[in-house]
Amino acid sequence: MPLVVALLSAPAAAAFGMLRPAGAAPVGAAFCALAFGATLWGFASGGGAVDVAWAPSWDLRLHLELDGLAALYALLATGVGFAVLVYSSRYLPLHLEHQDRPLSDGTSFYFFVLLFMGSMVGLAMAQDLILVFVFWDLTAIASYYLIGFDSHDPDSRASALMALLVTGVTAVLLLIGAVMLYAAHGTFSIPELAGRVEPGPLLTTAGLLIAVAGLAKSAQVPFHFWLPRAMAAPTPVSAYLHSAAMVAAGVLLLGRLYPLLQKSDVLLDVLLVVGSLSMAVGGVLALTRDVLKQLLAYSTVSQYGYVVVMYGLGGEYGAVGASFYVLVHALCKSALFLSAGTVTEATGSDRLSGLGGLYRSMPLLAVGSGVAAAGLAALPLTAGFFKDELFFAAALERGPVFAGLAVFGAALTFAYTWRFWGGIFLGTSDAEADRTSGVLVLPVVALGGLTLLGGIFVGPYLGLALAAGSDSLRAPADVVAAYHLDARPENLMALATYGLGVAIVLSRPLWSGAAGALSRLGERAGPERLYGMGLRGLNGLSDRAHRAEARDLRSRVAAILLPGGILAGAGILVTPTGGTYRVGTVEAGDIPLLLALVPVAVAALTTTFTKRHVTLALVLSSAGFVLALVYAFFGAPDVALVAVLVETVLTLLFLGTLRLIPYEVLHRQAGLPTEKRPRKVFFAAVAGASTFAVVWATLSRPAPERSVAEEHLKRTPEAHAGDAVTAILADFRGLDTLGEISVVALVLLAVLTLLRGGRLR
Amino acid sequence: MTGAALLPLSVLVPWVLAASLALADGRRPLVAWVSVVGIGAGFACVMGLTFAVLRGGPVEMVAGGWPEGVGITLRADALGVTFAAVSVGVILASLVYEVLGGVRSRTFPALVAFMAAGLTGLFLTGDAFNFYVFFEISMTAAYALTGYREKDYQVRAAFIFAVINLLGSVIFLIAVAALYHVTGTLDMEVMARRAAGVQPSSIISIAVAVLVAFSLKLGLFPFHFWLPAVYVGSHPPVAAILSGALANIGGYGLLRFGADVLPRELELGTAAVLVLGTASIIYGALQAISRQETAEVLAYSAIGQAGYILVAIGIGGPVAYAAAVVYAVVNSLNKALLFLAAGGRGRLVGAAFAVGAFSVVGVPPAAGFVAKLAMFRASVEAGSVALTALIFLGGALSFVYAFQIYQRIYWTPEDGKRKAGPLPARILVGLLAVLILAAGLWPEPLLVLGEAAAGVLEGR
Amino acid sequence: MTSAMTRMVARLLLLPTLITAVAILVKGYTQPGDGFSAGVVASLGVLLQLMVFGREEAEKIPGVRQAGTLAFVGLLAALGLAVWPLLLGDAVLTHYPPPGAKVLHFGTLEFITAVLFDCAIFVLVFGFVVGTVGAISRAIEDADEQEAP
Amino acid sequence: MILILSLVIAVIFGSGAFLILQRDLFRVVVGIVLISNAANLFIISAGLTRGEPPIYPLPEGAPVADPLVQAMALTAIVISSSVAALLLSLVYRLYVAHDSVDIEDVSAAEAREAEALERGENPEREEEPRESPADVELREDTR
Repeated sequence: MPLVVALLSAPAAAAFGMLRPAGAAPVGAAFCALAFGATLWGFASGGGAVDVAWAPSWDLRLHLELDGLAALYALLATGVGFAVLVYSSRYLPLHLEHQDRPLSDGTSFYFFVLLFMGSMVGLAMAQDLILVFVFWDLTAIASYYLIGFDSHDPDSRASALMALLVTGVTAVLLLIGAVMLYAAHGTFSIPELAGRVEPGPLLTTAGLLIAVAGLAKSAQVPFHFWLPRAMAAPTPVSAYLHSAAMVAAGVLLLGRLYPLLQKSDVLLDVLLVVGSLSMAVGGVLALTRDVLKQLLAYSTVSQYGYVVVMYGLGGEYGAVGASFYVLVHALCKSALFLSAGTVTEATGSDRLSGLGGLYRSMPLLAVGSGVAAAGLAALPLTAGFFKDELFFAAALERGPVFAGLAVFGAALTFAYTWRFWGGIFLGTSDAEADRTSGVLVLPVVALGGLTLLGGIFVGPYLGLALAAGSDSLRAPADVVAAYHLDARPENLMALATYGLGVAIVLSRPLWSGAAGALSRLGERAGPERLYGMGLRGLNGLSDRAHRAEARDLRSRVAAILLPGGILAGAGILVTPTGGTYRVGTVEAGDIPLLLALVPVAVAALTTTFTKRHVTLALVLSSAGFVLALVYAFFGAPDVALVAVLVETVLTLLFLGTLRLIPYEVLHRQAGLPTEKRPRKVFFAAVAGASTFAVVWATLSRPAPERSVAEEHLKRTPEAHAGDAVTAILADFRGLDTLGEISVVALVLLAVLTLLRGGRLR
Repeated sequence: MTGAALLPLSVLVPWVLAASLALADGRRPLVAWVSVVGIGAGFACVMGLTFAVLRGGPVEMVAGGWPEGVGITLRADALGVTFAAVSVGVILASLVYEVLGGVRSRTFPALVAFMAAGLTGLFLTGDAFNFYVFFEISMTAAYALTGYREKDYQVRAAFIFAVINLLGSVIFLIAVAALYHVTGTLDMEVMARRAAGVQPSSIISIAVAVLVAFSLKLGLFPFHFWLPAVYVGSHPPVAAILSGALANIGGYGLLRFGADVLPRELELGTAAVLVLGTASIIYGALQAISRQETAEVLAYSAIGQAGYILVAIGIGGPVAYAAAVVYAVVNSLNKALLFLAAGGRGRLVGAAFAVGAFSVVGVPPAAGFVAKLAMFRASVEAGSVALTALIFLGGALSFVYAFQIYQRIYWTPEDGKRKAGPLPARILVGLLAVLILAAGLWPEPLLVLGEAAAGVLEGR
Repeated sequence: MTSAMTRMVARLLLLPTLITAVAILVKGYTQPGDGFSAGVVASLGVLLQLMVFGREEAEKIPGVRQAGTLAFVGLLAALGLAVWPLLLGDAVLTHYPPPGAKVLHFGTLEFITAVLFDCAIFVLVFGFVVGTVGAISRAIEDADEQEAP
Repeated sequence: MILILSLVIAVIFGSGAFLILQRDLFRVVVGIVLISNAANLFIISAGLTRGEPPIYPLPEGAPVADPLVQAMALTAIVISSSVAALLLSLVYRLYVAHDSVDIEDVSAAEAREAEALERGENPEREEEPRESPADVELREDTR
């Protein structure tokens, strides 16, 4: 039900948008709200599942289930989607106005945003790996078009291509992993697979492939580079796809397949390493960025690093914590993205360095995004506090090293969040801000409010996360999150985080050089550069290969003869040749045949060095006429007769065509030296040799069975005929003749087309 | 109507149509629409036949009412009808497209009808020599069609096409005659039975000739050098026909003569087939990447896509053969859509091209993903890591070329010179795209066809 | 251009070639030769006229001007023979009378539909040869005209 | 005999292939005709029996030539020669277009165009074809 609403929303909004460009946003938002309500209602009333055959030949099922994990992500997709759509209804017209584009261009924007929402809901609910893949790629398609929304801008185009390449190509790995699991266990269904898979190399390989797809989608190192580039999209898109939804799809996949993944320690370790790296790289780079959306993008990389680490840590705290983290992060991060958009819209500046002190002119926004920032930084009284609490608890289970890592990561978050919010709203800079529409502020406030609400009543949020975590673990999870005013390790770690975070903020001069160096190193030798080099390299390689392409008919022919000959040779090599070839005997009756064959060969050879065209035509026809003689000696008078006649007509046509071309042209051509370069002789020899091989091998081994021709001979009287050949042509195999004369007629049609514009007369 | 009635009609309807159209001036709208209706009727027959075959098994008819073997057997099995249906469908769509835009040659509709007749005959005949004859009908029609519109480069393309493919035809003819000599029959079913008893060294050379002839047709590396010039040179609907319908001969021929008639030799040549296939996949995709002209990208893409079909044939077994059929069908539709879309402009056409591009790279919900899935199933079940990796690599490269060219055409400011083309033609392209989406969203019919066709090959 | 002798011989040859063609066609079922050979022979007779007397004169022979059309009429006739048995419920391209039935003879000419099939081929081939050569000769004329206006 | 036949067929095919590799378009056509001849000779020699013509009354006891290959050869001869006619008219059209019957001139024209394509230009493709005489005539016809 929610899925139906969600999937319907995109075409509905597009249809409305086509009628009235302004209608797309409200209709989309209404559908969004409806889908949100349906999901909530559906989940509250105990979930619900659809499981029907999709493609029985391959055991594909349309298996969708609104379980905890699905509900969490579906609510996020529709809820944040609603906020973003409301925001866009004001933002997008402004955006289009800046670019002198018609309002109607916005329709496709809404179409793809809603398509994205629909596929995200579907992805959340899908329980079949192929179905997951379908929705997975649908989100990639929607994202591709949204990033490339400003398609006139080369940067947008390149970014869209990059996002598509990274997420699309890695998605294929998901497919391969799914197929591997299917080949081993005979099902694509995730619940069934969860019951069947055993730890082992197969699971590790397949799981690794699937995990790579998930990690790339969640912008984890080393695939993280596409996300900052994807910021070329309009801000609402960044707020939605690239903080709350598209990137969340990656960890959703991890959560969905967690029952499989957790059976392999290798996989969990990989998650830990990749997650930690992303956390660190994203965090540090976020500290170096000046452009607002870039900062947020790297922060997202880092934040999903946390989630991945939590899945890697595993256990109840890991699984539930990851889900909770995704939920809170989505609320906070989309609020921050939207704030960035509003600020840029109001001031015209998208860099920290050009901003500051905006709390005076935009107090409401400052509060709203302040709460969201506090949530991200895990301050108490926000839902964010609990996300870190669960994270710390999960890390503690694993040991002090991870606890330290967790504190370090959280401190980085604290630092760059402070940098972001403080940089915009505090300070003394005198950035000017226009009055902004309330529509650009309210969604931020609402999202901030939700964060705050979660800090006070954590129950519903945690309940959702618990349900989702239980689905990942395939076992009921029991985790509590509450404020404890005591000195338990989690609280101490939180305090340490704040302290370390403040220290990082204050010690900026100390580390900014090092961080900048890391950033530059990343630019010079990082994966993004590798991607760029790879793409350019491919294009260059392609150019080079193209220059080597055969462009001349002669080389084209040679390129067929040579490999053909090699294949024929290989064929002979791989088969036993002993006793295959026979020389045959020459009997007295064959003498005339032999005498006729020799001139044929001579005539054929003569054509290769005849200069004048007319002579060439005559030599050719003489070869034809002698061949007719050969046919006669073979006991084939019909063939001989037709060969003679055909040869006559062909010679006439040949001479006629020669007559069409001025003598000088022909003479010049004939005067050119016959190219007897050894290469040509070689190719011709290869062709002759392969023909020889095929023909000799064949002629040596006539069929031992009775030929069907005997049947033809016997039945000729039944066809009321005396000549078996004529009977075959007109009756037994009349269809061949019908085809043959059709070719003749076709040639006439073609010749008339070429010479007479297709006129029959 | 029953299958027995539909079988001859499927071939004869376009054939009679072709002969009649030759007498009329195809540029007149009336004549052009008559050709559309006629090919549509032929298509309906083939579709009816397809259903009949899927429901009731193969349909046979011996021409002339003679016993089997004496006369020529028309045999419609799942493999043949699948290819026939797709090819005629592509021809119909391309013809409609051209008719909507205005036919410019008297003979165009007749040539297209001849092509349809030749192709249906070729896919539905059970006789090796008859196959050659139908092959020649469709090839001759193709030579003439390549020159359609008669610009210099089109005539040039037609000449290259004709010379190279005549070479291929002769090689194939030699193979057919050789098969007759070593088996004493032309009926492919009997031939398949008898071929097993022939001296391996004799028949392997014949198998090589068959492989070369059809690889040439399919445009596999290194037999592909004619292909870009021809696809780039010909008029878009003609290119759609050539790559979407005519090229099916290659895939079908390899399946029919390789997997069906000469399975032992195919197995022996697995290595060669796989090398040719993967080389085509990589080479075609690599060449396509930096090409500027859409038709050229599509031409090289066709080489790469043909490679997948060959790889599937090389892997062998029911899953792989089904994959080959599914891939060939989807590839036909993709190529038809892309070539037709490349001829037009505008938002609808852009969307259609995008659907085609997503289908080529195998992104759902476009049908291409079903084909890719089939390929991966085949390669994974064969247990070959290298093949899976190469297929993956080919797919990754196809992402690059498909979307580089897509962005270049549809995402850059339109240069104004481009005309959007008539609305009905654009709608037609849109419908093709919808068809491809539908086949991806509900892949069951495609899979059933593929499995039924593979069943034909395994049933022997 | 051509001597009176040649002209006379050419004129004289036309009828015999046509008769030979018909003979080949009629005898086809008992001896070598069929519609195809007959068509080529007949068209060669016409081509001789074309070469000796020029296109205008040759086109006075019935069927020469309409050669292209004739070819397709022949094809249609052949196809008709293929389709016709379907209406009677037989296999495609069945010839009548069926095996074993009595056949009317008129000399070597048998009244069977296979002969009609051969006739269709005859017409088609005649149309093809005359049509193709005619198209080339027209092209030669056009080229000559352009050279010497 | 088998060996000799195979050799002759191979020689014809090889000569044909050699001619296809030449730069003169006419030679290319001759080459195609030659390789078709090779194929036809092969078809005939691939008959399973050799002997008297397969014409009733059949000679008692003596071997009769395989009629099926004869029928096949007939079909193949007709097809290949008519396609050769098509090739000839293509050569003529190429001559009209390039004023030459040299494949090098033709290839040069192709290469020029390919280069233009590489530069992203689209020299002759864009403009609508000029009105051909046939078009004009059509209008008269329909009037």
